Amino acid sequence: MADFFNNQIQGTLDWLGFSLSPAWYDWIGPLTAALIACALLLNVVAVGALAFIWLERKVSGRIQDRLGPTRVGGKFGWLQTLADGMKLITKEDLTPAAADHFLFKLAPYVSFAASFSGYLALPFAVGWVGQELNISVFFIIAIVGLEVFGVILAGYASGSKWSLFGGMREAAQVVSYEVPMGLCVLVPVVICGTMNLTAIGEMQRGLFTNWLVFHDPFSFCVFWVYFTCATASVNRAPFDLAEAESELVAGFHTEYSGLRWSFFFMAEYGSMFLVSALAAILFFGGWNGPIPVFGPEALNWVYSQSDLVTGAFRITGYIANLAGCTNLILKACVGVTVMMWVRWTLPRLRIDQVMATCLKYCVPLGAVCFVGVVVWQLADLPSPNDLAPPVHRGAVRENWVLKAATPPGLVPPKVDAPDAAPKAEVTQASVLSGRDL
Amino acid sequence: MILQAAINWQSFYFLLFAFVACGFALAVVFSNNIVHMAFFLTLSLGAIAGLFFLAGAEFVGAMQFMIYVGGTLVLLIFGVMLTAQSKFVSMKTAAGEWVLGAILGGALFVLLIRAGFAVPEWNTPRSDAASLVAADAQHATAIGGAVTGYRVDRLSEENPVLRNGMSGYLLPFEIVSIHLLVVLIGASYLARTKKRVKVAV
Amino acid sequence: MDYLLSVLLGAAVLLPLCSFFLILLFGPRMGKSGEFAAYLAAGAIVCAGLLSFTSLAFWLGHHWPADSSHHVAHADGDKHGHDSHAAAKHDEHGAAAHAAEVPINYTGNYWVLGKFGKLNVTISYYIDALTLIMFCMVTLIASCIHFYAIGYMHDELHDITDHEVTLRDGSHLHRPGRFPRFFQYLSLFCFSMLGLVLAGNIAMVFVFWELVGACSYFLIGFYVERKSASTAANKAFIVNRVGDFGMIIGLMALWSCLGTFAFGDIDDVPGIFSQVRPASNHHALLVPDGMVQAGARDHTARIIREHVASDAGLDAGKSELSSQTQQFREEGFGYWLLVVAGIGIFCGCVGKSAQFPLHVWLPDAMEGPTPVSALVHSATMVAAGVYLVGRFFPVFAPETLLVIATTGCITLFIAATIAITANDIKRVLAYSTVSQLGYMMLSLGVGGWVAGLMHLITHAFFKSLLFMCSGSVIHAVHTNDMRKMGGLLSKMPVTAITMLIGCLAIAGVGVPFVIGFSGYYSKDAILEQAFSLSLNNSSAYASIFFLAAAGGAAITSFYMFRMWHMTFMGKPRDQHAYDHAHESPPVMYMPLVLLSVFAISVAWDFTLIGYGIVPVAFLLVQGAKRGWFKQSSGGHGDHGHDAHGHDSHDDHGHDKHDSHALTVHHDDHGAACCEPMCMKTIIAMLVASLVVGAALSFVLPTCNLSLRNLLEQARPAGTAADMTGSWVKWTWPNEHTAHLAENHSRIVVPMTLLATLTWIGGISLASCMYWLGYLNPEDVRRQFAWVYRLLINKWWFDELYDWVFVRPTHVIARVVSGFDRNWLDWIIDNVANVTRIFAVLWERIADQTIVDGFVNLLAGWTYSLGLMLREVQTGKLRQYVMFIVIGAIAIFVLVSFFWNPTLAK
Amino acid sequence: MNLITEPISVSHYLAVGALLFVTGVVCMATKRNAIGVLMGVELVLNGANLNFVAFGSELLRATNLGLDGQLMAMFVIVLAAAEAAVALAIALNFYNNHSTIDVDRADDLRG
Repeated sequence: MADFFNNQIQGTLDWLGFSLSPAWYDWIGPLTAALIACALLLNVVAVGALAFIWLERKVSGRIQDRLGPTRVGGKFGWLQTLADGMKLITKEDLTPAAADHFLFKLAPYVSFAASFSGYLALPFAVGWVGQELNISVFFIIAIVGLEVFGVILAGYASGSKWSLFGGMREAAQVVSYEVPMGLCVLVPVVICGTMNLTAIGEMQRGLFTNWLVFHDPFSFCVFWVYFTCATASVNRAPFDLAEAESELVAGFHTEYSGLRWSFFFMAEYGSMFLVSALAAILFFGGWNGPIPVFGPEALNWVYSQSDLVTGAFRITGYIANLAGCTNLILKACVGVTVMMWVRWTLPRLRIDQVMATCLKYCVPLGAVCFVGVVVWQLADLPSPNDLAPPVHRGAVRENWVLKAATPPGLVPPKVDAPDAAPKAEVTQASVLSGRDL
Repeated sequence: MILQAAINWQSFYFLLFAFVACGFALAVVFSNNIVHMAFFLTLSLGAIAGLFFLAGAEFVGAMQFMIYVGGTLVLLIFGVMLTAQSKFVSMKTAAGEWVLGAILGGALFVLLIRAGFAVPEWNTPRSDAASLVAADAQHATAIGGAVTGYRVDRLSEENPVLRNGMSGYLLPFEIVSIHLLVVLIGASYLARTKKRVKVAV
Repeated sequence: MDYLLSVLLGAAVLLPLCSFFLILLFGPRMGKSGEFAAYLAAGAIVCAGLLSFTSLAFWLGHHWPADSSHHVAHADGDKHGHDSHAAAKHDEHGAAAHAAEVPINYTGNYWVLGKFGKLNVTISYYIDALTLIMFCMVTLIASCIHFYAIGYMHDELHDITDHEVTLRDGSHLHRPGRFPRFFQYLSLFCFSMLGLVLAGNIAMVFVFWELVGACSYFLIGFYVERKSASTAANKAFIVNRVGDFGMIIGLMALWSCLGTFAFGDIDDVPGIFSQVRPASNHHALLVPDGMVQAGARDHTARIIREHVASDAGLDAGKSELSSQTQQFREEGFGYWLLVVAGIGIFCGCVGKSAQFPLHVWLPDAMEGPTPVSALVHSATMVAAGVYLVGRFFPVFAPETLLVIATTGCITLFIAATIAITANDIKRVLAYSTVSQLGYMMLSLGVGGWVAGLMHLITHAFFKSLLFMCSGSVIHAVHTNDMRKMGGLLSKMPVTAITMLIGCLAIAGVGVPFVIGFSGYYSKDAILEQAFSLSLNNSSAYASIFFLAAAGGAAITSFYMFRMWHMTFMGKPRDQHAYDHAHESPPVMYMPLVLLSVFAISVAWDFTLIGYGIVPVAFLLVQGAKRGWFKQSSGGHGDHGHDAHGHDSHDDHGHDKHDSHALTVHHDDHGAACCEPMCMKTIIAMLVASLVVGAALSFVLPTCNLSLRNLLEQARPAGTAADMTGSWVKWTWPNEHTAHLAENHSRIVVPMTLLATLTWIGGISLASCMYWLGYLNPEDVRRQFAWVYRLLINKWWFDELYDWVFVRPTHVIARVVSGFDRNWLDWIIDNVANVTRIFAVLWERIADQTIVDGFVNLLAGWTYSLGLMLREVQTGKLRQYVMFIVIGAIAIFVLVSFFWNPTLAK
Repeated sequence: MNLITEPISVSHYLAVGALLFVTGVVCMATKRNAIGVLMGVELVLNGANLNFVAFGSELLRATNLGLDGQLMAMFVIVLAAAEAAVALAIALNFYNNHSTIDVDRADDLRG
């Protein structure tokens, strides 16, 4: 995209008759591209938060046999969140006298920035990603862990014992839950042999049997462990000890009000969406629908591999990507809705129960499942994908070894599908090409 | 004029991250509030992770985020909270110590900088750096291979022993894993709640 | 084939070892009170047996026994009449061929434990037909005995009160049961015995030899709390050590002269056999070079010294020596070493096989449980001595053979006579065992290799059968004393019949020239060989062997039937024991039936058919128990399954049968009148099947598969030729001589008739005295009072040893101990005192002033230095960091003086 | 030289690493709070790590350490995490025993 803008500027200048060294303007292209990506992603977070808060109110209302918001903006209270937001913006921004002013003011932004940074590496479709990273899973997990930092700072800086307790609980909880979560995330990584989310998503193309959650019984198990840990690590009920209103007033954000308070909530909903989207990509095929309508098997609307390498633009490919993006967002929304459902169904755990859930159940379960998946892979046990394999997963994996490592002394990995090599070549290329978009 | 040549974005971001890292590192030294220090340290370490990304070490960068920023620092702050005496801890350092530290640190810094810039080979940037930035090094997989002795970066090595096998890091990796486990057990043993015998006053 | 057999048999050896370790580790936890251990051990030995028989099948597939029917003069002796000429001609060829060929064998190493110069210490195997026969025999009998022991030892499953052990307070010992431990030792024993048989070198044989000895020790002392048992175990162990001492001497003689332990040639390294009987000498006995040179060591040393002195070098000396070796050999050097080696090895066998003069331990060993007596002390372990003599047969010089034959002869006679007067049923059998072992030794000593080993196999079957029957009797009446038995035939018919079969087999009963029990064949073969020896050497000494053997045979049949009559016939002498008596459970009598079939038929030429009888016999007995023959047993058929009811009654007691109480008791009433009928049916069917089998054997073409032919396959190289001693100028005729056609009327016919006479005489006399009552034993005893005293005191051997060995040792020990206490202690005390005084003085002078002063000075310096240095240790962490920085800067500055950029590369 | 337009070299990374190292050392030397000292240690380790990565980066130097540099950095990070855990536990223990976290008070073993 950066090149596109630069070319446009150059074309305009040429048309105007100026001849200017590219050094004068070639920074405009990348900057514009970055700004556009940033704006898009910001919209995902902000609008997402807007929608999810409304959804939360409706869901909680329905679960509690109420109607939820009904008045602002039509029959279903569509604009309730907007009204809330305006109220929050106009609220007085209080800072307690005992607070550490600097950190108190900074903390919500730290939280939000961490949550938002995760979107940097989250692909919404093939090539539609802020920054193509070959370790994007790892990056997102690392970044999601950072969100807690803001919470802790807030808890500490508020100068209130409620906040402090909330912050400490949060610290203990999040640091602990990162362990089983990492274990669970490793499972798709091990199956696919890459940490690149785009590649992981692409490997699940085809029928829904190809989704990793159906890969084997252990990966099915591990998804539930992941979802539990994700719920805990984004600090949602029943693991929302940091803001337990029955004990700590409102936990770490007791002293916050107005826009700063809403930033915490934006961060929370952003993280919810992030981990749900991650779950969708890791376990539920990402942007691939259950039936490959746009895939090469049917319409062949997806960007063909050569298209992506050359950067060519096809309207059908664009539509397919758009549909995939919608697909992913829908899947993530389902995840978020389930989190809400859980929140309004289950009672809050005690802190010791939270830690026990992590250390006594999630970690061993995750470890066992991890080992099980590894054994399943090594023993080459059957998975539903073997029934109808549109894309042989082994063909996508580790392609760089095929291409780069043919000198003596290295054995290329075993590829059992006869047509694997060409496919592998191209699929990998598609993964690489996404960076420029 | 600053824009005589095209902006080297690599250098630009390096400068950005370097300044953030160095600035907040200095802020850590000069701050007296321990929580502020921790916050500054976070930013500094985050910027260092950015430097890792810039140097092509994406995996190490993400690891820095995950372990340092996400883990170690949270642990540190946790420690701060557990050991806080007054509300905001600050322990003043004597002025003499400041002066002594500044002199010694300055001397060390000068020495290190001299050493770092003294070797011409280190000093000269890679001429074809610009073309390299575009190439994707596939580092996560490469590191995974390297741990098991499968060196992608040594494919052109003439010595076959160095090419694979001998240069693997599997044993150190295992040792470090065991070490980590032992350390965790030891740390939790050290930090466990002890039964205090209260002496009646 | 080599690999296959070694693996199969190796696995057969290791299975019982696994079982041993499993029981050792988990024994008491195997099921309630460990009864599963028995199934484990039995399963292991049965599997080993299957492996052994599989190996035998493989062997037969490759090496079907040759047609040596001309050697067999018994059942088909009349055939020789027709084609004697052709047979004789064949004989010469056959003998020549035999003389020149090494028996088929497979030998090799499993594992090389170590190499010491030329010597390889290895775990190796030596497999020939003898090995396989021994494997099958041992595993078969051991399997039977394992199952038998499950029934016999069931008391040990619970806490038991040992009535033979009286504690100090007058009560009896009460101890937990040791069921798993018993089977643990049985498994270890099976492992050792099989390993001994499989062993491919004499060192390994020795190791397993000691292992079986240890197992024997454990098993004899199984009731360790009984003084008699522990004493007997010690006695067995110590007496065996005496023999083993001789064996070690023999081993050393062999090793130092031959430089190898291996039997056969492994990897083209000549083993013991091929060194002693080299192929270049047509496998005739030749004193090996090493022995000749060791024997002529003065000459050897002279030759070497001369060559070394004259600068010709050691190699020249060696070649000179080897050129002169043949001359030395003809002068007779080294022959004594060969004799000593042979006698040394035989000493071990004397101990293990309880030969005179070391026979005293075996009767005492009967303190162990009866299955142990059956397995260890009659069938296998004691036979191991005979086996070893058979295995080492090629190494024995004629003089050694003479010693062996003499020993065997004395043993057989002494033991047989003692057995006449013994009243303990197991002791009768024990002395009988000793006597039969003497037979085997005698046979080997007179050159009857196949005869001796055949007797080993047949004896194993009928003696284990006899022991198990005696165990069954003891189990029923709870006493060993035959004077308290009598009339048990109707009470325990299966035991009685099977024991009768055993007695007939050991007595060598048979229809002359037609058919007989297994003992008939082996004992006749021994007699023939002994007679053949006496015919060849006309000295009176040579004919003693034959006479003793014949007399021994008569005595054997006498005391065996004395035992059987006293136990089963006549009137009950102890009404209480009689009333208590009952037939043993099936798990105990089924092995008896199986073994009795083997006792009958194992030496037959149509062994295959004989084995075919086994399932028939099983079906018959089982059928009789279940009442399948109701019709055939006439009007009493209603109560056909009475015995079964009887058994379950004994096993489970009344309680469990409440619902069936009526019918069971009804059956019990029928038991007494109907049982003989049933037994008659069984016997009739058995006899019928035997007759049918025998008839079939005449009809069917001969298949050559018989014990004798199998053993002929393993006949050691060179033993098919006559042997003449160097010192004793006798000729040992080869074993085929007796069966030559021209010798048929000279040797075979008279011997067969003589053997028949001996058993008829023995049995008649015993029947007259103990059954029919024509002769009163009391009268005989009074008439031969001094003989009776001699025999009842076992020839005073124990007393003799007590006076000759034990008491002098005690006296010497007391004298030495007195010297120790009175003189040595005094000297040592005084030396100690002087030393102590000197030490006190020296400590004052040297230690306290010089050494202490020096040490104190150093310590003072160190202390003051420490005081100086401690100032640096401020305890301030941050100062330490400063120190580090200063140090780092200092190093940088120092280095910078010598540094240039090229160093960085 | 113009840092914005010209590519950077290993030395630049070394300079940043040197500064981090020195700040870490000074932090260790001047902070009285045990956790501050710990933060100094982390800074020092990161300075060293930066050097490893710089020497291993193929973007900065043609003849580089290759993956060894990154692997070393990885191990350092892991060990630093372990060190932090133990150090923190020690600090907590120290606090439990002395009711303070001032390292200057930890001089029980002074000479």
